[in-house]
Amino acid sequence: MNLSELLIELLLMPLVAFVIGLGMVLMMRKIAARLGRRIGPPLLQPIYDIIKLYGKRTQISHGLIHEIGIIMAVGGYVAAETLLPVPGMNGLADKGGVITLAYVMMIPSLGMALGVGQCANPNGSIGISRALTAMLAYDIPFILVIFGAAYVYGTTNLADIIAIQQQQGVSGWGLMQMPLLALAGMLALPAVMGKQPFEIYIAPAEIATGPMVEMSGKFMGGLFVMQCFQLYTAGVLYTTLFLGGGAYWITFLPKIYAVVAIPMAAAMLFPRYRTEDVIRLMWKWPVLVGLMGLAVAMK
Amino acid sequence: MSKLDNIPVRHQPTEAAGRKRTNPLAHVFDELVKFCQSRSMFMLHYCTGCGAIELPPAMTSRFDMERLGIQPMVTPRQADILLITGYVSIKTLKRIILTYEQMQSPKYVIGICSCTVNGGMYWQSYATAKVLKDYLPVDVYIAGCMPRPEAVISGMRELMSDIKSGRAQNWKRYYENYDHYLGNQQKLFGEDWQTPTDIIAEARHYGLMTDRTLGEHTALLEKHQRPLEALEMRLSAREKQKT
Amino acid sequence: MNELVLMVALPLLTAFLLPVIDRLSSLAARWIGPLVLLLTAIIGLSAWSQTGSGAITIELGNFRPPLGIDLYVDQLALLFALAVTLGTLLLWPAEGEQRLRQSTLALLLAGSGSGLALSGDLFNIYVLYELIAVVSYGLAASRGTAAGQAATLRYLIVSAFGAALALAGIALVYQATGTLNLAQLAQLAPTQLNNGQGLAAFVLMLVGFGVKAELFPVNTWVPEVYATAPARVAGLLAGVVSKLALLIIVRLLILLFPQPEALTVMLVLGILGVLTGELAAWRARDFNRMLAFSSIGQLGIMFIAFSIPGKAGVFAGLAVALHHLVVKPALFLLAQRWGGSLEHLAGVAKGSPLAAALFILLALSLIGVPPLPGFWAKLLVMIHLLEQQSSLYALGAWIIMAGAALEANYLFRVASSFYRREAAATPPAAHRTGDLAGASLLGAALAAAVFLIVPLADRIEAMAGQAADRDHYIQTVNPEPLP
Amino acid sequence: MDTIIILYTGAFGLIFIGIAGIVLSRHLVRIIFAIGLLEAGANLLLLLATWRDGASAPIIVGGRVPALMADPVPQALVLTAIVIGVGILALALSLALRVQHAWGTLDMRAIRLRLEEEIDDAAGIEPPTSADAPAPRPTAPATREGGA
Amino acid sequence: MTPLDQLLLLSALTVVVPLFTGNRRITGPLATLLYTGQGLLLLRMAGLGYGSETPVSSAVSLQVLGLELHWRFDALSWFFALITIGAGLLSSWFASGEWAQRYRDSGSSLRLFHAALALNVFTMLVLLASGELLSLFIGWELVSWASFLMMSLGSNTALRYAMRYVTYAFAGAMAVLMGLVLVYTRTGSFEFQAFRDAVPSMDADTVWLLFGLFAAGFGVKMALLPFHLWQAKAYAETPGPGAAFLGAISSRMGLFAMIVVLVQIIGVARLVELPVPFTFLSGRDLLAWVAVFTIIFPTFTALRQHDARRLLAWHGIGQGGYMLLGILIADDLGSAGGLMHVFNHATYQAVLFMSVTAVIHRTGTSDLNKLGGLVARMPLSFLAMLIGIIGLAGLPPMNGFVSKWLVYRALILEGSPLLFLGAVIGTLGTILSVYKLIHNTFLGQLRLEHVDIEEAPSSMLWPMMILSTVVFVTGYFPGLVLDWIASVQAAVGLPVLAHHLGGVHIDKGGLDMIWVVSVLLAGFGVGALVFLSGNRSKRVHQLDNYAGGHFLTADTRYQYSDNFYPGLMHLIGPWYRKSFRWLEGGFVSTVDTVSQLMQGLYRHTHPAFYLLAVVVFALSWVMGGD
Repeated sequence: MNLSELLIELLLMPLVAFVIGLGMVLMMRKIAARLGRRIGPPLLQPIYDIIKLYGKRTQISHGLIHEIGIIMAVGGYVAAETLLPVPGMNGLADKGGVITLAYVMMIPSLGMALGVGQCANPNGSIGISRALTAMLAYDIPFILVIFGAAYVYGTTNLADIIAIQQQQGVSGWGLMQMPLLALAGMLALPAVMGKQPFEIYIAPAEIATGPMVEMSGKFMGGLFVMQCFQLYTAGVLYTTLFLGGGAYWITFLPKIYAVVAIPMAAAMLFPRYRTEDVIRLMWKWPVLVGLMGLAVAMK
Repeated sequence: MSKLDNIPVRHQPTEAAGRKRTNPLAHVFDELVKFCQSRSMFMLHYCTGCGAIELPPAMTSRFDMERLGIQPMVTPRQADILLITGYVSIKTLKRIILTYEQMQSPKYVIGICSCTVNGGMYWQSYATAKVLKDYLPVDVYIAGCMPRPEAVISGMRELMSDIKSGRAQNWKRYYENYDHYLGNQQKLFGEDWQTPTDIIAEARHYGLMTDRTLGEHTALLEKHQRPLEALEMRLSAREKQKT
Repeated sequence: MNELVLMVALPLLTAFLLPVIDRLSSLAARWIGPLVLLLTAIIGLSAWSQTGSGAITIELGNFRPPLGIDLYVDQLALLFALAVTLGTLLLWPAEGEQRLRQSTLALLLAGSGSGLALSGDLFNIYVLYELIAVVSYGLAASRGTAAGQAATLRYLIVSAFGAALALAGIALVYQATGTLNLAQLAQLAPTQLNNGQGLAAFVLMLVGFGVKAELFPVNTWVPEVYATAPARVAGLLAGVVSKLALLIIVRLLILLFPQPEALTVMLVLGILGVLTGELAAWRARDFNRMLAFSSIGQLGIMFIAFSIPGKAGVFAGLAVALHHLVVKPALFLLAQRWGGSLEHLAGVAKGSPLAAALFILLALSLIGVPPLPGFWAKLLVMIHLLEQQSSLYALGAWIIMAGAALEANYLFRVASSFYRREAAATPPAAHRTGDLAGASLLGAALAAAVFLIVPLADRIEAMAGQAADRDHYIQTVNPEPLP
Repeated sequence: MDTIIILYTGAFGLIFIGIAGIVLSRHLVRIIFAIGLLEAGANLLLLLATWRDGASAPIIVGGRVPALMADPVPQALVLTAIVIGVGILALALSLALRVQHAWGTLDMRAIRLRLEEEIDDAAGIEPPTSADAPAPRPTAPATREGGA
Repeated sequence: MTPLDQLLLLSALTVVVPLFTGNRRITGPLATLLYTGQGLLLLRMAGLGYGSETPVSSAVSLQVLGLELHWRFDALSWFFALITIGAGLLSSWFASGEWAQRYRDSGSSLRLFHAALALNVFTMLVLLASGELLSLFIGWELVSWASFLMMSLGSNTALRYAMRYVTYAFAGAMAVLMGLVLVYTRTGSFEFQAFRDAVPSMDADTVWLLFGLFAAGFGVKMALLPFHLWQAKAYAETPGPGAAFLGAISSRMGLFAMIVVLVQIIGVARLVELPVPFTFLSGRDLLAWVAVFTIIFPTFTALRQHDARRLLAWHGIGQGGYMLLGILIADDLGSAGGLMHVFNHATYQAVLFMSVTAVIHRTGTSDLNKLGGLVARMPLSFLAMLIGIIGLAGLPPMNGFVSKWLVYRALILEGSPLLFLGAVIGTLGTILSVYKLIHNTFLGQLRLEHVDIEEAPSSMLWPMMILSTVVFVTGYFPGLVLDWIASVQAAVGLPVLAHHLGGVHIDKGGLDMIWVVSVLLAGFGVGALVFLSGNRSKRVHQLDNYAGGHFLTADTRYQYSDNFYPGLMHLIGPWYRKSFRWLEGGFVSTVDTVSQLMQGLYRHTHPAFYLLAVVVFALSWVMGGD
């Protein structure tokens, strides 16, 4: 692959991710609405929201770090998307691998945390404290799953992982090879996405949306963009590890949407978990299943 | 203080806000933004009174405001619309004004229930502010005691069309006529009334200064207000001594 | 070479003449003691340079041993005789009203100590040992307080008990061999003493002479006496007298008792000494008793070291003993003003920085921090202990290690309290120049030893080789065979 | 033969009694006497070292050498030892007298406790008792216990 | 006079010079200059001997007690010496300007501080240069006491913790000495080579014993569990620049010694052959687990600290675990990760301590509940701390990520999921904890009393900025450090890591930091573009803030700092049992009881020892069987 192709890929990948992510946000809201017997937002609602937020006249900033935080939040995910291979585009998959991806995915959280911290609003800090605690909770099963997959496939290169799975068809999928690990990943996924019922960190009525409390206008818009990336990344990563990735968009897209939709739909039905309950839940079942899966997979 | 027939439902754009952009592309862009603004309204419902009870049905499965792009938001920073749902006591009004000033323009105020229009059943109470628009520019009043969810949504749609067409510019009036609003506020809260937000500086920031922005009341305010300047990053303390 | 006899005779003579001299001139009485010691030290030093590496024997009255009494002068004996003289000089205890009596006692100590180091006859050793004991009672009680006298009394009881046991031991030796000359005994030992009776005699003498050497079960007097006696006297007892007793035991061990059980007994008692001493010191709350217990522990290490068979043991033990000989008196000189509760020492470094620094140097060397001499001594002990390939010796090594760790803890607890920011309510007075100078001298010697470690080690090794060589001793003295 | 066994038994018996006396008595004077006994035992042992049944004194009178002479060396030694022993006993008694004068007791246990206290006092160490302890111990033992 | 001699001589000179210049202002700059000289000599040595097979040896050698002492530098020593001198240089620079003045005005002795710092550097160089076990031990002890000197320069609290340190350190040293002597009695020599030759013929028990002694002894300095209690408080209470120096390199000397003895001489392969009885673990696994618990426990202890310096110091302990873990994996990736982490940790830990010291210098406190919002007043210190915490947390693009990545990758290759999990738990805890650090210090509300403070003086900023740059650049181009690491691996006898400037290339998933960081920066650029597409933002005062309609006034404390992670603590709070403190306390009270017993023996009314003596006498009599 020559350099210009690579550069084009690097430009395209975040863009594609953003578009797919918008769809995912819409889907999430639709699912939530349907489960509440509502109609839900119109098709372009995520775009309306983002454009409106960027179009606000007042853009309250609490300082440079507030702004840099948002830039890091968006930029971190833009970079992360290039490490995540999609059909036809491998991007930098061979330069980083899954461990790097997992760590690059923390950069946006760090950025957001910094920005929120600069806002000098304790509600925001409380939200960050909860979000980081939740990260400690879900990252343990998540990292177990990543380890298992990387060990079983014998590589950390996501492109290689996809290739290995696709050689053997559906039976070669991670889901078939290591069902327990896949289950553990699925259990942890809602928490990774930070959606219901694991959104205590934004608890609107209690701490006024936590980290977003002082976010207005384009700051909020940036977080909306980040959310699109977040859902996309979670979906694609899981698909890559366990569902054979995708050779073609036509098979790939249903997979990633399903990966986001299925746990969401189930999780949406649960009441919100308190922070310590998130930890308790995540350190118990997914970890247990994950360890069993590892034991089976490494045998 | 104010007469009943002064309820501003529709406003013509004021001169200061009416600067035209010549670039046609910019025009299209402005239109797009306006459209998006009208289709994505985040509302902060300041549930002061009984009207608040009508909002949950409006948001949940019976009427579902989300299909119109209307979502509840909890902080003034994120909200576009301030919903005031019922009588406003003087103590509450201070918070309402603070909240309004912390909102991001373009911002809109909807007064729900008769109490916000003229004091309603509390018209003779010593403790309530009777006419909301004396203190804040109100975009839409939804009268009734209490208005039904249909009426609320109807009022919202009214506002949506106003936004789309560019008529909903009342937020600018607050800056342009700050002296007037401040005067009314001072009458109610006393002369030492102030909020952390520096409206005059903001008016300058947006280019919305008119001769009505400053006046005797703002002069009174400036006497005791120490404006809160942003804490900019700096490397040494000497800069501060210069200013 | 016979002037060496003066080393013993001169101080003794002066001691007896001192009351007379005092009548004539009190100034002369004040100065004659140190001067005599200086003189004897010079004699000793000149003899040191003359003897070189050889050993000689001096037959008193020209009677050949075993009939006559002889002095055996090898480097080791000479070194200890010198150490006694110089130590007494450095820690000259005479002060205050009792000056005269204490001068007498100190001279007696120096004389009989030198005699003890040089003596080549078992009964002579016993007599001189008793003389030292009596002198030390006098010195220990010289503060005149009731507590001092009570402590001395308790010391005396233990000591008398020990002396009686030692005498019984001598009796057993004499019964087995019929002689008390060390050289002759050495000749006869392999045949006559290499049995149960010999062992019993050794144990009796070990316990008996061990009283002064702070051997484990008979050292209960140590903390009491060191806490009540003047610090200089304590330094003298801990630093010098204990080493003399140790020297006697080692001499006996080498010459008379070749059986391995003797070594084992000494090893076990040494281990117990280290254990009890260091642990008790860890909990001590005043400076003197901390030093006292620590000195028990150190002596324990020496016993362990000397229990290593052969030249290696003597070498290792000597290294530790010589090191302790320098360090402990210096510490007791510091205790002259610092004796008392450790809590009172908080923040003293501000007032007396030199003393605090000296204490740290001494403590570092005591626990064995390289490159200070204490480390090399300890290393030597460790190496030779573990080379024995025996679990008991290995136990000894482990105990020494643990003891050193404990010692580091309690010594540096004190040292760090010196540097605490807030001072104690009643800070101790500053050191007198004499004390500080003495301690500094010893500290400087210690520091100099860091750089001279290589020649020093060689010298001590040679000394140990000589001392550990039984045949050499016999040949040097060359006693007439017993009729 | 029997004599020597009796003598040896006597010597060891003396030593044993001496040790037992030191260990078991609390009264100082008794302890000091026990030391005397111990020393006597040791001396006797030394004498017995070369004791020969029926030997005469090793004095050559008129050039006639007795068939069996006692070894003169231990006797000389014992003489010295006895002198030393007596000196030490005297010293011990004088010290005991001083202690008796100062503290009014000759009970070893009381002396030890008192000694401990004095040392602690001199060093400035608080006694390791609780501040809420019922009552302080009387500092001077008022009792003169342990008479002969 | 070999280059090594010159280096050591100059280093010794650095110790002496402050003693003469004393409390004058010149001391700091002069010392800094001398460190620069040392650095240059070291670099010159790199040209001579570094990387080649033969180490640079010293002309000095001693023969004591028939034991030969000699000194030399190989690539391993060189690598550690580089970090040491670098840390010394920057700490001394940091301590030479306004800080020095303040320190002197507070009545402390600047002379002593600089001398202590130089002494630390010197003794470390001596240790690093050791050519056989005895000189290793001598260097080891010197380093211990030098850092004791450094630690005890602080307050009374510092003195107390320094005391604790010295107790631990000396006990550890005694274990080491025991090990050395055991080796000597087996081989008759202290030479590394003799030891190495003797290892294969030793039986398992001996190797276990040696392993235990050396691991425990060196582990004390590294603050491996359960010997970690001394470190955090001792380091935290050391005067600022001293803490930066100690935190950066001091406890790594333990790692150095461990590499020399356990990896280079005994060999990890031999450790793998040592089974732990009744388990399926090997000796290496045991130590690896100790390393992992050393990562986890101290990190989560750090999470509970509310003093910035203690928080950092506890993390310092935790990070040591990664290094040991990496080295114990002993393949090319893992050992490179462990070694590289030494360098990385030194850089970011120093910058963090410096930043905290700068904050203390300006505000007078390091209590995380009494700070906040300082970014507006000390932006560059903030930047330094930000870079530092990203490094410490091991996130890209800083260098901490690369070393941790190498360790993780090696663990995946080896297939040790639980070790991997433990390491990751540590990283996650670190992220939580460092966010709390930077939030409570620099973010949030600026307190009223801090409104008028200034940025740290330039003498503090320069070292911080230099170190920050190093943290970033070596994260961007890890190949720079990996070059040195490869030589170290060759010198130690580990498999050498094949690397390039951007990282490592492995068929099954490598790492190229140049690409990753570039794309990250580009991503930030895109983010900035997106951000700037909105309207211009307007800065507001911190009190113009959402408070549920409440009017915030200047005296309102509107900051969230104490008990920062209540949810987590609600769950894991009860797990903090202070078990190690309990263990230590239990040990101390055991010693106390026993020593009371021993004192009791000496205090007995009737010296019952006579009885003992009689028993001994009687026994020996019987034994003799007369």
